[in-house]
Amino acid sequence: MGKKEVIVTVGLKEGISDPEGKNVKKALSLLGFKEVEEVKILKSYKITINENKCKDIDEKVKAMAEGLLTNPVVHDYEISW
Amino acid sequence: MGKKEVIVTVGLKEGISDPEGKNVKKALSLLGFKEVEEVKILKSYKITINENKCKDIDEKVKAMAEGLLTNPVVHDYEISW
Amino acid sequence: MSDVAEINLEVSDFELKKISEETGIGLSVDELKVVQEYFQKKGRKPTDIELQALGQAWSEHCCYKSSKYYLKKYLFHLKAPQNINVIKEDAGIIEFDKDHAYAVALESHNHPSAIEPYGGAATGIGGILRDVVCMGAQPIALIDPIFFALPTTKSSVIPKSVKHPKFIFSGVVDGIRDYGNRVGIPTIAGMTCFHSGYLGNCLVNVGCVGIVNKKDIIYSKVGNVSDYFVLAGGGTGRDGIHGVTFASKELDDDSATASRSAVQVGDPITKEPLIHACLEANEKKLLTGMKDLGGGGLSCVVGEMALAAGFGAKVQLENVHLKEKDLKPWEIWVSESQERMMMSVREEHLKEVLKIFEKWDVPAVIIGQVIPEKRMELTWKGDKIYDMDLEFVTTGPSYKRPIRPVRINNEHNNYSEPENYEVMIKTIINSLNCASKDWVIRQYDFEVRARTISSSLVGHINNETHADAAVIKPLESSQRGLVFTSDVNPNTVAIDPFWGSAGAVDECVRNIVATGARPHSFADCLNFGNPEKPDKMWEFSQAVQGLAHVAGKIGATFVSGNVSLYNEGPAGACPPTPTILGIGIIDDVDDIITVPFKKEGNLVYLVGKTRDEMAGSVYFNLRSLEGGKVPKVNPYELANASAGLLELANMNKISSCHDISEGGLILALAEMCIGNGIGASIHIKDLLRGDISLFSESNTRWICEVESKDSDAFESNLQAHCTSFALIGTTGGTSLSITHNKRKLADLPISELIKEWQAPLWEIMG
Amino acid sequence: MKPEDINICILRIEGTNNEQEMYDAFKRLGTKPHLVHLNELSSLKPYQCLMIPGGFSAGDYIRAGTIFASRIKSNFMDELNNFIKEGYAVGGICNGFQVLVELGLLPGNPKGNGTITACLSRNDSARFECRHSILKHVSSKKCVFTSLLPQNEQLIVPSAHAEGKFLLSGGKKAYEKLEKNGQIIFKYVNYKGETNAPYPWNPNGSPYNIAGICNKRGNVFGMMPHPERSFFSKNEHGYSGKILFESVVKYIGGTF
Ligand SMILES: Nc1ncnc2c1ncn2[C@@H]1O[C@H](COP(=O)(O)OP(=O)(O)O)[C@@H](O)[C@H]1O
Ligand SMILES: [Mg+2]
Repeated sequence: MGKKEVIVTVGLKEGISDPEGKNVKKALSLLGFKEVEEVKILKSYKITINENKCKDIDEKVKAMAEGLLTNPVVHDYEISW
Repeated sequence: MGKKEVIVTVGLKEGISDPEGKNVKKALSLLGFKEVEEVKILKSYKITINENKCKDIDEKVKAMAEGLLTNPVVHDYEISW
Repeated sequence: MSDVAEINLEVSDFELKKISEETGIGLSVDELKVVQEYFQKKGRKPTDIELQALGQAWSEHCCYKSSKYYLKKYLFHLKAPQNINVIKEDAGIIEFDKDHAYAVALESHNHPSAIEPYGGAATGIGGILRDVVCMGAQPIALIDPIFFALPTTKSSVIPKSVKHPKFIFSGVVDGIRDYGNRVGIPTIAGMTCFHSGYLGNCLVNVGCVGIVNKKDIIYSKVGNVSDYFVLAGGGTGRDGIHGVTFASKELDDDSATASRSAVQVGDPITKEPLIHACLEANEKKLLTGMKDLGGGGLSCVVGEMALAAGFGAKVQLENVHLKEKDLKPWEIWVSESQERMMMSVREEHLKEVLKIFEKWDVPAVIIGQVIPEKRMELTWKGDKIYDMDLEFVTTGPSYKRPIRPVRINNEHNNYSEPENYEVMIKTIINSLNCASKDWVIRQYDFEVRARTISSSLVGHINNETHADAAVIKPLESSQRGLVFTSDVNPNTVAIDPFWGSAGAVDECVRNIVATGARPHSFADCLNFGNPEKPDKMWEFSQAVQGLAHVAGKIGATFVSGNVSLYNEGPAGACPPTPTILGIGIIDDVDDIITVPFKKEGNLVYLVGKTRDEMAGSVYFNLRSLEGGKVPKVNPYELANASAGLLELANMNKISSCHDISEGGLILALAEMCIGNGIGASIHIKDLLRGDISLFSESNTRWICEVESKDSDAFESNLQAHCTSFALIGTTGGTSLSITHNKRKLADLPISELIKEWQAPLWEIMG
Repeated sequence: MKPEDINICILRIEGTNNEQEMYDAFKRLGTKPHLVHLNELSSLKPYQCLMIPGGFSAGDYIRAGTIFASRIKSNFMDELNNFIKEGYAVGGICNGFQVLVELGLLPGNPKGNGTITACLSRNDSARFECRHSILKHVSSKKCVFTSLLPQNEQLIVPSAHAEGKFLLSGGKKAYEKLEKNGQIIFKYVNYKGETNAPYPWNPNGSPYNIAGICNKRGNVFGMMPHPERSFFSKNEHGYSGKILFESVVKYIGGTF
C-alpha cells in the first residue's frame, strides 16, 4: 500500500451569490474580455493520504470535507480520485 | 451558437511553497487526521463564455489565464472544457 | 564532499566573468580578482559556498558599494538629541519618552514585486516587520509607499514580458493587505503614485515603526564567546536564493522566468507567533543579541552578529531545519526564505528559550557558537567547507562612481490660462495622483491594535477625505502619539533631483506639522537607476545632497534607510524616487489637527509664499507643458513657519489644517471641503496669474481654518515667526467658490467635488 | 462578584491578533483578563467569561474562523457547552464571531446539538474592507453584552473584515424568527438610522443589515465590528464601545 491522492472540490451552493466570481468577471471585462458572461470560483484541496495509516479513506475524506473544509449553509462539495 | 463553460484550474508550481496548503494540513492533523501527508490548494475559475461574441475561445481563455488569473512565475494552470 | 565544489579562480578574465554569471554571484571581474588574491595567500581554492557568501556580502544591496560614499559624506553625520542609535542597525532607535523608544525601518522590495507582485509585496512587509522586531520592539504601524505605471496604460505600449500595471498594482495591494492584516499590524499610511516611468519596474517601499521599552532594546550583535546561535522560524528552502544579487541588477526580458528562485512566498501565520515568541524571549532577558534574516540569509546574519561584537562564529550547517530536501550547503547558506530570526543565547538560557518557541509552535534549532577569532568556519556533516576572515567577507568594495550632470531646463514657452477653470479644476481633482486613494487604504486594516487615533481617512463616515498624516498612540499609559507620513514627488525629482528631494523632506515636515505634531525623525528609501550609468549616479548624488539640505535644520535627521539601485526595466529606468518616511511626535493625541473644515463662518488662511514654480506640477503634466522651475525649499523658512504653526496648535488656535502639495492650492481646498461637506468662499489677491496661484506646487505652504476670534493671535504669531500668510476667505455654504483678484474663476458644488475625487480608482480597479 | 474577582479568558491561537486590545478593554474595567493560548488551556473552570478575539486565526485559510472552531471542537466542546449552560458569558468579535458561528453556538439551535445553521460568508464587495460603521441596538431583549445600552441607541464602531455577510439557513423565516426572539442585536445603519441602508453603510451585504447576534438565552454573543477599537469614541449620548464590556462585567458581577 502507498499513497493516495484525493481531491475535494468545494463550491458555493446554487443561489448563494459568489462575489469573488463577480469580481473576476468584472476584472476580465475591464481588461476587454467582454464575452465572459459569468465566472464562478471553485476551490480544491488535493490531499495526499498515507494509506498505511488509514483504513477507510472514503469515510475519512468525507469527515474532513464536512468537519473542516465546508460550511453546509453555503457550500457543496465533491470528492474525486 | 450559444454558451460554453470553460474551467481554468490554477495551482502553484512545483517548488513554490504553499503556506495555505501547509496550514490546512496542520489543521487536519491537529484534528486527528494523521494520515494526511500533504495538502495542495487549487483554485478553479468556471467561466461561461458567450460564443457569439467570441471567435477563438481557446486563445481567449489562454489570454485570460495569463493576463489576470495567473502569474507564470509561480503558477501552473490547466484549461478544461 | 560531493555536496560542495571547489572553484578554480586561476583563470582568464573571460573565464572569471563566466564564473560570475554561471554561479549567479554577480561579482565583477575586478572583485573576483580580489577574491583570487585572498585565496592565493591561503594556498587553496575557494569552495562554492565561500564564493556564494562573498557574492551576497559584496552585492550592492548588502554593502552599498556605490552609495555609501555619498551617504557618509552628506547624511550620516547629521545629529539630533532624540536619536539613541541610528543608521547602524536594521532599524533606527529614537527616544519616545523617558522609558520608551521607537524603532523605524524603511526598505524596498521592488524587484521581487515586479516579478511576482503578490509574494514580493507580502514578503516586503514580512521583512520590514522583522527589522523592527529584531530590535526588541513591538511593531505598531506599517507604511507602504508604492509606485506604478498608470493602470490605464494601453496594453499595446507594454513590452512583452512586462505585466500590465493594473495586474501589478492590484497584486501588490493584495500582498500587503494579506500579510499586514494577517499579522495584525495596522497599515496606517503610505502613498500611491502613478507615473509612466514605473512601467516594468514598480517600486514597493515598506516601512515599519515599533515601540520598545528602553531596557528591552537589543542589538544585532552577540554577547560573548561561546554564546549559541539559535535559528527560529520557518524552514529554509530554495525560495529567495540570490534575492540580493537579483536586486542589484537591471530587470530584463528573461528576468521573469530566470529568477523564479528569487521569488519569495510569505507565511504570515508562521510570522505572527514568531514575533510573539521573539519578543517574549527578549523581555525575559534570555537573549544576548537578535537579528532578522533578510538579504543574504544566513550568510550575512551570522557573520555580522559575531563581528559586531569583535568575534567570529562556527556553524554546523546540517543543523539548519529545511522545508525541502536536497538543498546544497551553499543554497542553505544564502537562501532568503522568509520568517526566520537569529538569536544569540548564553548556554544557561538555551533550554528556556527553546521552550518558549515550542509553546508558540515555532521551530527553533541551535546551529553554531561564537568563537574568539574574527573568523567564520562552517562544517557540513563533519567536513570543513568554509573558512574565511570575517573582516574580509563583510568589508566589501566601495566605489566613487563617475557622475555626469544633466542640464536642467528652467525655460518654458508661453502658455495660455485655461479657458474654463471649472473644467481644469475637475480634471486635476479627478486625476489619478490627486484622487482619493481609499480603494487602497480601506483594504488594509488600519484600526487593528486599537491604537489608531486618526487614520489616512478623516471626516464624515463614508465621505472621508485624505489626512496629511496618521496618528497612533503607542502606549496604554500615555497620551503621547506618533505621527506618520511618507512623501516624494517623482515628477519634480526627475526634473531636478536636488530640489525635488529637498521638497520631499519639506512635504514630510508639512504633513507632520499640519497634524499638530513636531517632526522627530526620517527614514529614506532611495530608489534609483543603474549606478554604473554616470547620469543615474549624478541623480543619486544630487538627491542625497537635497535631502541633507533640509534635514538637520528642523530638529530631525535620517535615522535609517535603504538604497535600491538598478531600478531599470525593459522600458527604461524608473524616475529617481527618494521616498521619505517622516515621523512626528505629539504630546497629547487629543490635540491633533485634521484636514476637514470644522465649522461654517471660520476664516481661511494661506500660510507661506506661492511662487511661479510649475515644473513637475500636476497642472503642467495634464497640459503636457514642460520646463519651468521646480519648487525650491528654504529650510529656515520651513523651520520658522513650522515653529509658528506648532505654537498656534498648542494654543488651540487652529481648527483645521492641510498642507499644499500635488494639485496645488485648489486640491488642498477641495479636500478640506470634502471631509465634512463644508464649503468655502475663497478670494485670492496676489500678483500671480490665476492658474499659477491655484495650481503652483510651491513648498512650505499650508491652509488653516481659524475662528475669527483667534485671528489676531494667529496673525501676530506668524508675524513673530517671520512667516508670510494671507487671509483668503471664509468657510461655509455647499460649494467651493474661487475668485482671483476679483475675477470669478469657479464655483463648484461639494457634491460634485466628492464625485470627481472619489470615483477614479474604483472605476479603473473595480 | 466584584470586578477584581472576575476572570476572563481571552483565547488565542496563531493568527488571532486582536487579543491585546480585548485584554486592555477588560483591564480598564478592573477585571482580570487572561491571554490564554489554546495549547495551554486545560479548563474553563477558573473563568466566568470566554472571549474569542478578532484576527485571522490560523490565517483564515479555508474559511474565516473554521480552523480555530474545529480545534475548539476537538479539544473542549463539552466543557464549553456546560459553561454556556451554566450561564457564563461567551463573546466573539469579528473572527471570534465567525468562530462561534462555525461552532454552531450562534445563532444556536434549540436542540443544542452543534449543527451549523449560519455562515459568515464573503463580503459582497469580495474584498477586505476597513471602515467605520454605525450600529443600531435593535433588540429589546437583554443580551448580557448590551444590557446597559438602551434600545435604538447607536454606536460608531470600526468594521474590518472580508467575510462578514451573515447568512442563515432557512431563509426569510429563519431571519424573522431570530428577530422575534430578540436575537438580532446590532444592525448597520446610516446617519439617519435607517436599518435598510445599503452599501457602504452595510459593509458586507448582510441580509437585514445584521451586524451582531446572540443566542436565545442572551449569554453567547457575536458581532463583526470591533467595539474594543472604539472603547473611547463616544457618541452624542456618551456611549462608546466600552458599554458592551461594562454590560458583561455587570452581568457577571450580579449573577455569580
Ligand atoms: N498605499 C497607501 N497605503 C496607505 N495609505 C495611503 C496609501 N496611499 C495613500 N495613502 C494615504 O492617503 C493620504 C493621501 O496621500 P497623499 O496624497 O500622498 O498625501 P499627501 O499629499 O498629504 O502626502 C495619506 O494620508 C496617505 O497616508
Ligand atoms: Mg499632505
